[in-house]
Amino acid sequence: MSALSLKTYGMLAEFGTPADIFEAAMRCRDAGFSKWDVYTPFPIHGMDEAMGLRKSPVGWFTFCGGFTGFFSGMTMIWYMNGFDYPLVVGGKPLFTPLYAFPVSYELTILLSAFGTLFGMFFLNRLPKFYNPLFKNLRFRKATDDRYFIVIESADPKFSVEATRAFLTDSCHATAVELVED
Amino acid sequence: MNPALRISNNWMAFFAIAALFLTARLFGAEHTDSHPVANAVEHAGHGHDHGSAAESVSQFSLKQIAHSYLTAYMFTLSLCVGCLFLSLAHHLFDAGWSASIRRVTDTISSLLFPWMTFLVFPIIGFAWHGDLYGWFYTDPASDHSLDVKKVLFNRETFSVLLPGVIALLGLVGGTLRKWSVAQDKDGAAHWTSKSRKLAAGGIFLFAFGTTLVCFFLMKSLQHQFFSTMYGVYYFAGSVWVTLITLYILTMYLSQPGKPLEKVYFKRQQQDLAVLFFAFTVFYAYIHFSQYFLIWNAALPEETFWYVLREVGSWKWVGMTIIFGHFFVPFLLLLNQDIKRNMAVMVPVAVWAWLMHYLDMTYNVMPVLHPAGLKLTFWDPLLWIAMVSILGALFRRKYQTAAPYPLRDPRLNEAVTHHEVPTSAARSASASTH
Amino acid sequence: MASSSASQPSRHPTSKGVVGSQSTPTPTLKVANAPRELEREPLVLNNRSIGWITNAIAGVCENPMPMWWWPAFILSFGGMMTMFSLIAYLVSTGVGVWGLNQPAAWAWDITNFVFWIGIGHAGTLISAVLFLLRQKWRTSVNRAAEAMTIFAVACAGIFPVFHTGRVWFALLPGYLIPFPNANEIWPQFRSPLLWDVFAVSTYGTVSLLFWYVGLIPDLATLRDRAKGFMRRFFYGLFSLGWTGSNRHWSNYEKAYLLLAGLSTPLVLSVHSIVSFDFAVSVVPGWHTTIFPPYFVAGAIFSGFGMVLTLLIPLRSLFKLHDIITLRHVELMCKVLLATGSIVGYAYGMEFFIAWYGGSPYELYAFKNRAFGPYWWSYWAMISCNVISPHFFWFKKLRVSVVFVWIVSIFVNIGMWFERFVIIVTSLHRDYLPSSWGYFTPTWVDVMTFAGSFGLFMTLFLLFIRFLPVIAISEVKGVTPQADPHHPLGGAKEHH
Amino acid sequence: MSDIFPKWTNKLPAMVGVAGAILVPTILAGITYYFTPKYTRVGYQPKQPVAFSHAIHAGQLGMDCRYCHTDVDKSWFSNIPASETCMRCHSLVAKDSPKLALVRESYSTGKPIPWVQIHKTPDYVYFNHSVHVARGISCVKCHGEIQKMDEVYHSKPLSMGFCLECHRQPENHIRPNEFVTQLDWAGEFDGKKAVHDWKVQPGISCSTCHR
Repeated sequence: MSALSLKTYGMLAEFGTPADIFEAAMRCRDAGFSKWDVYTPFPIHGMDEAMGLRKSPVGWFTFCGGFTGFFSGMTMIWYMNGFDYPLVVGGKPLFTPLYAFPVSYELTILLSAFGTLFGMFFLNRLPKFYNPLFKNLRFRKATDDRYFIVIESADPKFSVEATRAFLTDSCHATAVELVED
Repeated sequence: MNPALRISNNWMAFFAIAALFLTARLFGAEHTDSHPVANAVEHAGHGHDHGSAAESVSQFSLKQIAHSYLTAYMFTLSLCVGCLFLSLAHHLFDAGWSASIRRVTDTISSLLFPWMTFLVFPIIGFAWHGDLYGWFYTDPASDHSLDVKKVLFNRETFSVLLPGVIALLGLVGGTLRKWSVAQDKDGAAHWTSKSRKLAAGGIFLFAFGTTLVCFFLMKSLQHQFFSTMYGVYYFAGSVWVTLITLYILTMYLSQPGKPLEKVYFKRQQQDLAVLFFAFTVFYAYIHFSQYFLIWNAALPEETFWYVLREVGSWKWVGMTIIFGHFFVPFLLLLNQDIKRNMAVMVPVAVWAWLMHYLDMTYNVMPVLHPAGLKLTFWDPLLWIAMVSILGALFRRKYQTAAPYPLRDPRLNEAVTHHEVPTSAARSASASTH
Repeated sequence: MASSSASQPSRHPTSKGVVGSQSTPTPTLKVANAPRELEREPLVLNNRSIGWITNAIAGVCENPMPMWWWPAFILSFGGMMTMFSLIAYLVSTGVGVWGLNQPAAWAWDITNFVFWIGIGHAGTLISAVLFLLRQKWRTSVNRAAEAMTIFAVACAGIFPVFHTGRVWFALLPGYLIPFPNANEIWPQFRSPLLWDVFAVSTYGTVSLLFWYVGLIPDLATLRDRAKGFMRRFFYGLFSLGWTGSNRHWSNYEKAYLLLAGLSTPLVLSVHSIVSFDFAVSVVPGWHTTIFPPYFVAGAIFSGFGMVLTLLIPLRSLFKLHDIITLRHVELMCKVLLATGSIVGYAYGMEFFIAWYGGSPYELYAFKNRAFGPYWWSYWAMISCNVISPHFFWFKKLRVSVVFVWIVSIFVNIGMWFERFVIIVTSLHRDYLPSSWGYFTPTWVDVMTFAGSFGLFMTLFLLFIRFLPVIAISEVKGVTPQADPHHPLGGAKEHH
Repeated sequence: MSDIFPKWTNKLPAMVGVAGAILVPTILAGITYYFTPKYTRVGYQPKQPVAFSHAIHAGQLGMDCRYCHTDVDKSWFSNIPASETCMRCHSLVAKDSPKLALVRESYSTGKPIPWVQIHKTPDYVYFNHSVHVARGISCVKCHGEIQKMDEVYHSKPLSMGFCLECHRQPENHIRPNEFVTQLDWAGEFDGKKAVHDWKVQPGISCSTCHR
């Protein structure tokens, strides 16, 4: 197995319906695999629980972005209009959060959005242009209307025969094949 | 329900009002022709140091009672118009998830007629008596801002139009409820179609009616002030407090053994909390915009309203509203899971009631107590009394029909509007599909 | 943070997610189905399969463009080039080539700016607000509407930027963008015009991000179907190596939800801030507190008008009737009705308060709008914005696509006039009759505005040519075939 | 797709990130340095029609600035001397020098010498020489060490930031009135006191300069 695993990336199993892959995902979860994933053309409701995934932490990136945005906005405006070059305009105070609010608000949103997007990219390790799965022609249907499970050979519980049998017999995959790295 | 108790509910309102007048009389409140309220407004309007007339309002005076009563009334009215809006919105949006709580909103909004209509008469009485609105006894010839709108702002129009509009709104709510109850029997689609048509017209009546009512009742305390946003502002706060009230009410009603148990689920409750969150932001947006635009333009004919509310402790009331009405619920409810956490949501609901009451106080009371917030025992007393009356009336009326629209065409969606079963719950729920 | 990264294996593979793991009481209540006439129509008609959806949508940008596309593109491109030439003319000659001058120092430029920004708002509303409200019908129209948003913001930006005349000063660091500079000056944050800079640029950026995030899975679909090298390379590049991994979907969906949650207050703030341009002033007819929500409602109103104007031909030309159904058209008509009514309320409230407030200047401004020299623009606005949406109370009219299309154009016209009315009628009569004037656009004004439609349509036609016009993965996700607990999704009865 | 993107492309995002982290600050720093008068204006040294040396006249000979620029303390404008001023000396000194041919020609025909202007504030800036000179702001503050220049060049940026620096803290730049034209003066002086006593109130609001 060790000689083989240098060349194989994992075992690819194809499924025909969301219900089938949902069932299979729960079996994989319960079988105790750790390096495996489900590939679907659209997010399937409840799949996170079926796979036993934890809640996505993207929200923290958003929060940090927003927090930075709001306070950098307020600080910037205080520094620029209230401290570094104080000018009285329109009889308004040199600094008050009131007039600083619109811009700080926009910066909150802007940096939250950046935090969200780049946080998501970071968590998903994207962009990742090369992926062994892309070499598999069958897998191209993963963005169309087929559903796949890949159990990676790096998983400690992986073995070519047993995993193939597990995916075929227990999970009822319609097709199972090895993917090379 | 005990018939004797029912009667007492029925007449509670009458007794309460009678007691108010009596108490005030007993403690020697007096009515003078000088109309200190009017004077206070005028002085405040011109930015002068107001006379001592308003300062010396005795806590047993009719003026104090009138203002406390008005504040309490505005609070309860909020709940009724908020529910009316939700009922109208349900029909207009052809919503599904809210079908199971629609009987609740229908019932509360139907209390606008006759009960809330009836409860507005003391306000009209106070006004005629000279205890509330300065413009009631101001000669339009001496006041430009009153003169221009005397077509609308005269005692007779006020006294007829105000209860009339509230009654009309109540009739819309009552009719929606009646048709929904009728549908319980035959399940016919035409009730829904009719309700939609009524809601279509009703939403316009609601928009203009609510605006007029809050202009008449609250804004006209300082009739010189004008803001196009004011109606939206009252609407936003009303729906806000209504949503959290419904959240708690429906949570109670869906307890095991309670009538909504089988048709109302966590997901719908979460939806109410999400809407409450949305209105937290919406209210802040509306109020901030109103303040911000007035602050920026700095026109004296508008700023005086806020200037009066930045005197003494009113400034801190304002700050409390900014933080308590917006930041506290906003930050608390950012997290999705919190929206189902009763240990948080119940205190938030209590807090929201306090905040909305404070918001109404902020609108009403500075006219009477320009020096700062001054609470008297009337405020909690009348507030609790009025909410209790409304609560009792709701309870009575809610029991006269099924607790939810039994054969509503969207009820099916509402009862299936719950989480996609998790892996654990799935095997149990799979059989129902 | 890294340990919880989704591409890493979860440390507790058997642990269940936190969301919704508390089991919900299963309804034992049997409720009758809705009467036949009140049944909801499905979102995708004719029970189309998942694969059919991929083929139908991806086919639009994979097959050669139909014949009409080329003349449409050439015409739009010509319009765009006209606009660019006129801008070059303006920059080299001076901003005087536009007709605006004292007292109407703002006129067509700001009208066009607000008009285009408003158009954009429907895209964000559909993509973000309806997403938060779980209105699943949005999936059929959100992609095109978001594209429209971005193109509209691009058109909008042109007008205020070139109104500055010496554009390089607007773009140099330190003038609009806070950046250290030799003049040691900072932008003036008390000015609503600067708020605009931040609001519009944030809006453009976030809309672009949101649109792009939505596109990633669909670009992967196109990549996997692509034949030629160029297509494979570019779709491959922009899809960033998306595989459809559920660990990715998990973060992706959260990010999408958050972006929707951010876009919603953003879209409210953008047009509110645009309204501040007017409302913080003391100009009669401009300074009114209802402006922020009223502008937002108007923006959504105009935006939905434009969405309908674009999508009704699109669904016919590309035979997408099963995905953009009559129900979608009907629902959008209802949004028009709702926002049109809010706008009507605001018009009424403005007039009412002008009377109620007792300020003679304010009242004059409004009387002058309706009966002054620009009366025709006011009544054009009223008839297009207040009257025309009320046809949509009738279902027959809501599902008549030709009628809807015509009304949607009237809505666009009406909302352009609304901005024109607000801006020009309030300015053209200053406080002193000696400062009165009458604004007339020059041919450069007219052609620049017409050319901006060329820019908009050029971008939109290129979008149709190269990108999926409907969100493929999202439409799939709302079909019953995608639900693992629905018989069509393969769920078996467990009895 | 993996035949299009080889394995090393997975390192691209990190590479782009690092490159961006270096490039973006570099570009911004470049803009702040190169796009400012400090870079674009300082050192500007046009060829003048007459090889007049300030180093000889103002430095070596010690002539007062006001001998030629007579109105600098009375007018907003510091005048360029007429040919007559030159000829006061040069009708006697170096009177046949070929270098002065143009001066003599100008003197006889009345046509001015086409000097090339070096220091120029934009039209939207209101600058008054007399108010500065009369309040102890030396010529050297804006024009540099003219007394050492054979041919005058732009030595200070004269950007708005340059003006503001002095307007914000005039006490660091002010000197006794009698030494205003003594360009190499380096004495001790209580600037703060002078600012107070002479009521020096340099504005920093927009309308101070942009009227």
